Amino acid sequence: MKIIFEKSVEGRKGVMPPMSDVPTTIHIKKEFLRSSDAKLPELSELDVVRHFTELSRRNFGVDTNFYPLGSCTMKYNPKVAERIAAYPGFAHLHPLMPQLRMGGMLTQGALEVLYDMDNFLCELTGMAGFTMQPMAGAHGELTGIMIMAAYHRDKGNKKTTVLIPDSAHGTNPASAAIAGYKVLSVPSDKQGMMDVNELRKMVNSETAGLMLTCPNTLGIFEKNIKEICEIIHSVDGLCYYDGANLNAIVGKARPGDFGFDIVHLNLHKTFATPHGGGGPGAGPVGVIQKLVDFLPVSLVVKRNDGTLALEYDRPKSIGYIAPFYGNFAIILRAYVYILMLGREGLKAVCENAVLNANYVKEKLKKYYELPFEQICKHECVFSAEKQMAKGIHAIDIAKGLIERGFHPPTVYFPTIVKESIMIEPTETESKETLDTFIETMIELAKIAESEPEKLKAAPTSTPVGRLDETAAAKNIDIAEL
Amino acid sequence: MKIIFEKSVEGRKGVMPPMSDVPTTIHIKKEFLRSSDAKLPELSELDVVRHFTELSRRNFGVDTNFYPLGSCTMKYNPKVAERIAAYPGFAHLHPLMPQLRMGGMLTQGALEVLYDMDNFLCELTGMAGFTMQPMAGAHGELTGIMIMAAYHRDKGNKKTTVLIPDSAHGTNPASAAIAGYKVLSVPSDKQGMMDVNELRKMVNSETAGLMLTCPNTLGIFEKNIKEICEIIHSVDGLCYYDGANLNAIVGKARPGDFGFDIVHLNLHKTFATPHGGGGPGAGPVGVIQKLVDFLPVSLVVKRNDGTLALEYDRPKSIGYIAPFYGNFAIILRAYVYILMLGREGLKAVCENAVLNANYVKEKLKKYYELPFEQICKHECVFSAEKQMAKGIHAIDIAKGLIERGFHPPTVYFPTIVKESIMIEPTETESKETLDTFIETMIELAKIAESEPEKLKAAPTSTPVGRLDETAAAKNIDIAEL
Amino acid sequence: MSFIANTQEQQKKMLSEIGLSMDGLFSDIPKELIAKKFNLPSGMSEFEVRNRLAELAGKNHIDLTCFLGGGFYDHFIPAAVYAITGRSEFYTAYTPYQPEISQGTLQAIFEYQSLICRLTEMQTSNASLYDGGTALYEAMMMALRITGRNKILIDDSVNPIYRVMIHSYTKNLSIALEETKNEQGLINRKALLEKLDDNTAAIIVQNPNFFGCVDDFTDMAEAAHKKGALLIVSCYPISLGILKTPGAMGADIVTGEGQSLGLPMSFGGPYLGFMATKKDYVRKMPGRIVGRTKDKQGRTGFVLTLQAREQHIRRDKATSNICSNEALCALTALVYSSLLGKEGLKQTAQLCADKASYALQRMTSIKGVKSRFEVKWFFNEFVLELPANAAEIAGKLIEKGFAAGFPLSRYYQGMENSLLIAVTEKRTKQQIGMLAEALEAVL
Amino acid sequence: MSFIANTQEQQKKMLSEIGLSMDGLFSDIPKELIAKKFNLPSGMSEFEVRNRLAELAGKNHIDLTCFLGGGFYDHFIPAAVYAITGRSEFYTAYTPYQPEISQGTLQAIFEYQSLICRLTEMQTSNASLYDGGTALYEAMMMALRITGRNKILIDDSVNPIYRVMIHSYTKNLSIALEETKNEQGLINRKALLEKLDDNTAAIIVQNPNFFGCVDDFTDMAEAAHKKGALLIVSCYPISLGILKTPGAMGADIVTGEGQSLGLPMSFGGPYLGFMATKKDYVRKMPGRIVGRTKDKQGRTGFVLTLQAREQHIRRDKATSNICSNEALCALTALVYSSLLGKEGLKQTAQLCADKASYALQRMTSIKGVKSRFEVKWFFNEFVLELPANAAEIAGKLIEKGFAAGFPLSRYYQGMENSLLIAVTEKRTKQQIGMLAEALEAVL
Ligand SMILES: Cc1ncc(COP(=O)(O)O)c(C=O)c1O
Ligand SMILES: Cc1ncc(COP(=O)(O)O)c(C=O)c1O
Repeated sequence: MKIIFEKSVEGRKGVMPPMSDVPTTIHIKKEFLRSSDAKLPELSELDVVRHFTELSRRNFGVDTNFYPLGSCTMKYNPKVAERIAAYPGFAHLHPLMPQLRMGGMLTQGALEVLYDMDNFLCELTGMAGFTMQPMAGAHGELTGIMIMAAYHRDKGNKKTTVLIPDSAHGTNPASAAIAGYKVLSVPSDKQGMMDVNELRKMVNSETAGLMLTCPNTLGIFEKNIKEICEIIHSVDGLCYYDGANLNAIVGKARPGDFGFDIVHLNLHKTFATPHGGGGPGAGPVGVIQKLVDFLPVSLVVKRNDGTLALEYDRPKSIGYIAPFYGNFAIILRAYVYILMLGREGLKAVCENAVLNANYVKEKLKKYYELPFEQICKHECVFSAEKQMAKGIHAIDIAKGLIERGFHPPTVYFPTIVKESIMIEPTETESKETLDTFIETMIELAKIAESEPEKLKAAPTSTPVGRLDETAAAKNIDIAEL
Repeated sequence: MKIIFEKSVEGRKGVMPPMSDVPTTIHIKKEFLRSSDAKLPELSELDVVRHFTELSRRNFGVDTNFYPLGSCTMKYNPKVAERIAAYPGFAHLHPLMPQLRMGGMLTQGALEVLYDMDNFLCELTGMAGFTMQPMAGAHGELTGIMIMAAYHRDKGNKKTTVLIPDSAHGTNPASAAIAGYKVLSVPSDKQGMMDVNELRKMVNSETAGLMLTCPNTLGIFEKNIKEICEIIHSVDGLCYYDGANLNAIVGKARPGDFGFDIVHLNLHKTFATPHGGGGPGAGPVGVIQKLVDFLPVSLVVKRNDGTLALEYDRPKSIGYIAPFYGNFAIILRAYVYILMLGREGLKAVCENAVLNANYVKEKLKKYYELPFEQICKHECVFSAEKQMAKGIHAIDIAKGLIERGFHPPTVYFPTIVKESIMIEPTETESKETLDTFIETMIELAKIAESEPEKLKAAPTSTPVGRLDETAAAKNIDIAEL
Repeated sequence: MSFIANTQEQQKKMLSEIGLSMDGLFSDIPKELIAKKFNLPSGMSEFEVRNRLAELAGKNHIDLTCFLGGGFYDHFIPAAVYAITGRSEFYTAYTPYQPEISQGTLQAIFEYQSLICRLTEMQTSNASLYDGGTALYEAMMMALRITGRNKILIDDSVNPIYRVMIHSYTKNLSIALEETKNEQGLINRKALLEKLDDNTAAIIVQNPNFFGCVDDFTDMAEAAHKKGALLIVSCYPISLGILKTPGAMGADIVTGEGQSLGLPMSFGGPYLGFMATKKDYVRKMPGRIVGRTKDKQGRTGFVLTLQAREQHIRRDKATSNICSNEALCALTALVYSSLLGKEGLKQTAQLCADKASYALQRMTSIKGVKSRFEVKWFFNEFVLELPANAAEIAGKLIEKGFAAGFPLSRYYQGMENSLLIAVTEKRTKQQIGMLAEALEAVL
Repeated sequence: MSFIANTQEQQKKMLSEIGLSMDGLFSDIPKELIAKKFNLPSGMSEFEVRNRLAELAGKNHIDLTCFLGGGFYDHFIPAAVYAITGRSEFYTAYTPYQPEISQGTLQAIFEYQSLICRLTEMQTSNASLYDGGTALYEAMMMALRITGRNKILIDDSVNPIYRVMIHSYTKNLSIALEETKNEQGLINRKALLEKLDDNTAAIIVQNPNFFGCVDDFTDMAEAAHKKGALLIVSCYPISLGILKTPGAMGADIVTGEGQSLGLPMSFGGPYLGFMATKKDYVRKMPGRIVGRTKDKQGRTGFVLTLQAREQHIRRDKATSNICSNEALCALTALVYSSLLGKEGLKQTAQLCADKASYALQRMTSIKGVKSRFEVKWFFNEFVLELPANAAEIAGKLIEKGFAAGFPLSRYYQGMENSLLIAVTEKRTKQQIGMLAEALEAVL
C-alpha cells in the first residue's frame, strides 16, 4: 500500500480553510518566510478518508480481536467515555482560562473532574494526594522520583541510588536514571519474588528508594511486600509503587496499606482509557501525607464556599511537569469509568481479571512451561522453553496466534524468564473467548511439536509477513523526505 | 461467523438502563403481559461492539473501495454532514413540537432547513414547489403519481394509463401500478432513446402521464425530450421526471426547462447523503405551479414577519404521505452539501461526473461491447456479450472485480441491454482510481478470453464465495426464531 | 468546496485523451435546454457551514423537557449505538446486491429480521420499510392482496397520523376504508364486529393504542379469522419488552415504528418501519428479504432472496414499489436491542410503565385533573382530562420549560381538554414533579 | 455497570474448574492487606453518568469568544479528522510491537515522521513525545548527551510554561541553565552570544516566540555551531505553513507542540510533542521510531526500529524513559495535515497572520492602546500595551463575553499592562470588531 505522500496529485484540493474576511494589512517580510511550500500531500477528502480507513483495517485492536498483551491491560474501552470526552464543554475549553481573573469560576466543571479524581484515586490507593499532570506511566515514574529527590533534598539526605528488581519494566530504571539516580538491580528468588535477603544487603544510607510493582511483572504478589517496604523505610528510603498492575488489586487492596509512599497509576490500563496505538495515556501520581507538599503545581482545592480553585502557591513543589493539568481528556474518560463502575464494580473488575488469568494459567500449564507455579494475579507468564526443543521460540507462538486471529501476549518480557509469554486476559473478556484462545494455544503447542516449520512461516494471512527488522535498523529509512 | 443470537450467554448483561427513581404504582395485569421474555441476545458491550465491528469489515463501502454502481451515484459522503446531523439541536428535536401552540417558533432552525431546501431544489429543477416528505426515490415516485392522479381527478379527466420506457427503473412501473394506474411500456429505439413514433401511437386520451429519467438509464440524454413532453402535454398528460439521474445535469440544466411537470430527486444520490447499506434516503418531489396545490400537507411557508410556519390548510392536497416532514436528518445532510458546493460547485459536479463516465467509456469500448456508441452522461452501459463467447457473463466480470478490490458496476440492469454492465464513476473519484479500474477491466477481458474458468471461480478472497441463491429462495431461511 | 477529485490539469488531460472539450461533453443536450444561470448561493467552507448550521440548531428548543410521544419517543440511546452505526463500511455501502462483499450488511439484516420476529413472536420479517405509517399502509395492501377483498376496518384508537396517511394513499384506489370510534379509549369491539363481513380484508388495531392503553386482541384475531379476514396490529417495540405480543394474540401482520429502538427523534426521520407476518405470507411481503444459504465450500452466507416479489424483477406486478428502505435504521435497531439485551429491554419497558403510572398518579393528584379514560392498563402514555383547553395549557407550559404533551383536539372531536402525555425511562421523578407543579401553576 | 463479560454462573464454573474460590484467588495477599472498605460511590448507569457529565461540561464557559493562545490555539478541525481518528482499530490498539497486525499504526507513524520532517525541513523525527514542553526538555537532554557539555542557554521569549517545566526537570541534575532577557520582544542576541562558550550544549529559542514575534535564527545556528553547541528551536507547526523553517535556519533539534494540528484544546491535553533532528543524531533521539523495511516476499512494511535506544532494551542507559507516547495525537496531526494539504495549510497560516495583523491594527486604533513592542513581524499573536492593568481589563472583558487574551504579568516583570492576544482562522472580523468595542468600553 502506498504511503500518503505517494498518492499526492499536484494541485488537488482537500478541505477548504475558512474564507478570509479581512484584508492583509501587513506582509511578513520575505526573509522570514519559507522558501517553498511544505510538501504536504495534495489529496481530496475522499482520498484521505480512504487511505486511513484502509490503514485502520490493517490493525488489530481490542474492538476487533482478543488482545491479551501482558502488562498492558487491554480491556474494553467504553464508548460512552469517547462520547463524553467530545462534549464541547470539555473539548473546546482553553487551558489558560483559569489563569484569567476569577478564571477558576469559568471552569468549575473541569476542576470538579480533577478534584473528584484526586479523591477517588486517593481512596483506591491509600495515598493522601494526587497530581493529574503526568502524561503516561513512565512520566509518572519520573515525577515520582523527582518527588523522592525533592524529599531527600528537603531533609538534607544524601541519597544516590534507587533499587529496582530485575523483573521491573524498563521504564523504572530509565526513569530513575534520568532523574539523576544510580540504579541497582535487585535479583528475584526462585519463587519469582524479590530476594529479600539480597535486598537487605543492598540497602544502605545511599538508598533513595525502591521502585516496585505489586503484583510484579510475573503477575505474582510479593508476599513480603510489607517487610520490603519496612527495609526501605529503615534507611529513610521511599517506596515507589508502579501502578501499571493495579488492575490486579483495584477495589480490593491499597498500595498505601502495603507501605508504599508514592504511586503512579496508568489510567490507560486499569481505568479503561483507550491505548490509542501507543498513547496518549495518563499516569497520575499519588503520595502519602508527608510528600504532599512536593506534588507539582497546580492542585485543585476546595474553597470554603464550596467552589474549586487551582492552588499555585506551593513553595516545596517540584514545579511543573506538564504545561497544565495533565492529559485532561484521558483523566475525564477514567473519571467516567470510575463513576460507572463504582465501588462494587471495581472490585468485580479485580476479581474477574484475576480469575480469567488463573483460568488461562491452569488450562495451559500442561502445554507450556510455567516457571513459577502458584496463584497469579491479573496475568500469568509462561515460557516457550518446551517448544525450544524443536526450535520454536516465543515469537513463533506469537505469529501463530496472529494467523489465528488473536493478538499475541507480550513476549520476551519480563526478561528474567527465558522465552517468556506474558498473558493478561482482562476481565472484559468472556469464558468463550478464553476457551477459544486456550484451544488455539494448545493447538499451537502441538504444531510446534509436529510441524514446527509451519509455525516458522506464520503469519501468511496478514498484509505483510515477518519483516526484516535488522535491515530496518541498518538502512535507516524513517521518513520520506 | 456466528450470528449474534448464537453468541448469547444466559444472564450476561449489556448496557444498563437508567436506574429507577419511582415506585411501581400500578402493575399491568398478567393477561396483557408477554408470557416469556423476548429472546434478545445476552451479551456484554464488548461482545456487541466486536460482533458489529467484525461485520462492518465484511462490507465494501465508498470509504473503502471504488464503488461504480450504476444508477446509484455512489459518491463520497462528506463527514461534516454526519457531524451536523448529530447536533443535539437537530437530533433531539421531537417532530410534534411544531404542533404545540406557537410551536413553529420552537423549531425555526429546522423549518429554515426545509424552507431553504424547497427553494434550492426548485431552483435546481425549475419546479415551483417541493415536498420533502418522500422517504426514498420510489416513495417520491408514488407521491408524484398520486399528485398526477389528484390533478386529473380535480380536472375531471378520466385517465387510466401511465407510459414508461422499457429502459426504466423497476420502481417506475411499480409506483404507477400501486397508485392505481395501468402501465404501458414504451420501447427504445436503436440509439437507446425513447422511440418517439411508438410513443405517439401509444398516447391517447387515457394517458395520465409519462415517467422518464433523462438522461435515461443507459446514461444517454433523450435528445427529443422537449418533443416527448409536448406529445404527453397534448393530451393533458403530465410528465414525471425520475431524478435519480440528476447528477448528470445538476447545476447545468433543469428538468422543468425540458417540459417536466413533476420531479423527484434522490438526495442519497446527487446530494451525497450516505446510502446506509440500502437506505435511509430521501426523495423530495417538486411540481410546476399548476400542481402546487396538490402537494402533501404540510409545507413550510414564510410569514410576513419573516418567521417560518407549517401550512396545514391545503384542501386540494393529496394528504400525508409521511408522518411528518420526511427524513429530516437526510434532508439536512443534503442541505449541508448544497451550501458547501454552491452554484459553481454543483456545476463542476455535473461536469466531472460526465467527464469521468465518458473517460471510462472511451477507454473500455475496445474491450467490451458498447451497445450505444455516443456521448454518455453520468454513466455508461456496456455489455458482456463479447465475453459470452467463452461463457463469461456480466456477473463473472463483477466477481472478478470483487477479487481485485472494486465494487462491481450494476449488472443486468437496464434489462434492455443483454448482460449489461452499468458503470457510474461519479465526480469524487480520481483519474488514478479510474485508470486502475480501467486496467483491471481490461485485464478481466483478457482473462475472460484466456482463462475463463479462473473468472468463474472468483471471488476466492472474500469471507464467502458465490452463494447458492436458488437454495436460498427454495429453503426459505430468513430468521433465526 | 466540491469534493471533486480531479484537478483542472487532470480534467484537461482526460478531455484531450478522449478528444472532447467540457462543453463538447454536453453537446447532446439541446442548447436551449442548458440553463443560463442558477440563482443559488456560492459555495462555503466547512467552517462557515458548521457555524451556520450550529446557529440553526440553536434555534430549535430542545431545552424543553419532553413529554411528547404520540408514537415517537425520547428514549435513551447508548453511546455504543453511535459508535457502531458510525462505521463507514456500514453507512457508505448500498443495497447488498453483491453478497460476497456485503456480508456485513446482509448478516445484520438477517439478524434484524430475526430480532423483529423474536420481539413480535411472528415467523418472518422483511429488511425494513420507510416508517411505521407506510408499514401499516403496506400491511393493508398486503392484506388486500392475500384475501382478494377490498374492505378494511380500522379503529380510531390507531395513531391518527397513520390513519390520515392511509386515507391519502388509498384516495385513488377503490378500497372501502371504514373507521370505528373508540370506546373509552379502547377499540370499539362492537362496531368492529358489526362491520366485519365476508368482504373484509383486515381489521387494523394498535397496541398500546394512541392513548397509551393496553389491550389483548386475541378475540379480534379469532373473529377476523372466522370471517376469512386478517388482523393487522401496529405496535411499539419497546412495549414488547413486557407486553403480550401480537404473535401471541394471533395477529397475521404486525407492523410498527422502530424509532424507539435507538434512533434519535431527528424532527421526524429517518425512522424505521418494521413488518412481520406468518410464514405462509412471506411471498406476499413487500420489501427486501435476506435469506441464509451456503457457498460451494459449504460456508454459511447471506443473500437477498425472494426477489421475484420486487420491483426490479416484477416491475408493475411487484408486491410494492419499495427499493431503498431504512437499512441503516434497521441496523441501529438491531445494535440497540443487542446492547440492551433481554434483560435491558425488559427493564426499559418496565421503567417506562412505572414512570408513566407514577406520572399519572402525580398529575391526577392535582385538583381538577383527571384521567380521561377509566382504563386501568396503559403503557407509557396516558390521556389527562384538564379543566381547560389542553392546547392552551400546553402552550403556557412551554414558557415553563415543558413540551408537556400532545393536545388531542387536533385529531379527536370532543377532546378539547385532553392532553396525551408520554413518559420514557429518561424522565426523572424530579422532572415529573416539576411538570406537575408547573401544571398546577398554570391551571 | 462494570463491562465484565462473564456471568456469575460462568465465574462459578471457571472457579470450580481450577479448584479455587474467589477468595482463594487472593489468598496470596496477606489478609491484613485486603482493604476493609472503599469509600467510593456506587456504580451508575450510562444515562446517569452522561447527565452528570453534561452538567459538568455545562459549567465550563466555552461560550466566551476565545483570543487566548500562549502556545495553545483554537483552530478549526475538519469533521473528517474525528471520523478517521474515531476508527476503533486505531484507538483500541496499543504500541505496534507485532508489525504484521499493526501496519495501520506503523505506516501512519512513518507518514507522521515524514510529515514532521517536511514541515520543519529536518531529516528525521520520532513517533511523538508527550507535549511541546517535555519535547523541549528531551531536546535539551539530547543536546547534553550529544555534546557531553552541561550548559544550556535559553531566552525568556521562549514559552514561560516550558521554561518552568525545564527548570523543574533539571532541579536534581547538575545542569547550568542560563536565561537571557528578551530585547524588545526578540531574543537577546547580545546576551546569548556573550554567554555562549565551550561548555554550552545548546541555545534554546522559539519561533514565533511567546510574544508572537517572528525571527530568523540562522545567525544563532552559525554562532552555536562555531562553538560546538547546538541550536534547539521550538516552533508552532501551523506557522510553518508560511514561515521560514528551523531546518532552513540550520537548527539541530526542532520541537514543538502539535496541538494546533487538529487536536481540540481539551483543557490541556492530550496534546502532541514533536521532535525532529538531523540525520546524524537519529540514534540519540528519545522515543519510538518507525522504519520502513521489507518482508521475505519483498513486500514493503513498517516496524519499530532502533529500539536499542529505548528503555525496554537499555533500561537505565536508555535515551529517555518514554514508553507510551501520543500516538493517536500524532495520527490526528497527520490526518489533519493530509486533509488540509499543501495549499490548505498555507492558507490557514496566512489567514492567521492576516487576521492577527488586522486585529492589532483595530486594537491599536483605540486611544491609549499600543503595540507593546516595536517589532513589525509577528504571526498570529501580539502583545498589547494597555493603559491599565491587563489582568483587570481581561477580567472585565470576561463579563462582556471574551477570553480576551493572556495577561503577561504572571510571567514577566514590568509587563503588568501587557495582554497577549491570539487570533486564529476561526476568529471573524466581526468578533475582532466586537472585542475592540468591548475593550474600548471597559478602558
Ligand atoms: C509495569 C509497567 N510499568 C510502566 C509502564 C509504562 O507506562 P507508560 O507506557 O504509560 O509510560 C508499563 C507500560 O507498559 C508497564 O507495563
Ligand atoms: C433510475 C432510478 N429510479 C428510481 C430509483 C429508486 O430510488 P430509491 O431506491 O431511493 O427508492 C432508483 C434507485 O436505484 C433509480 O436508479
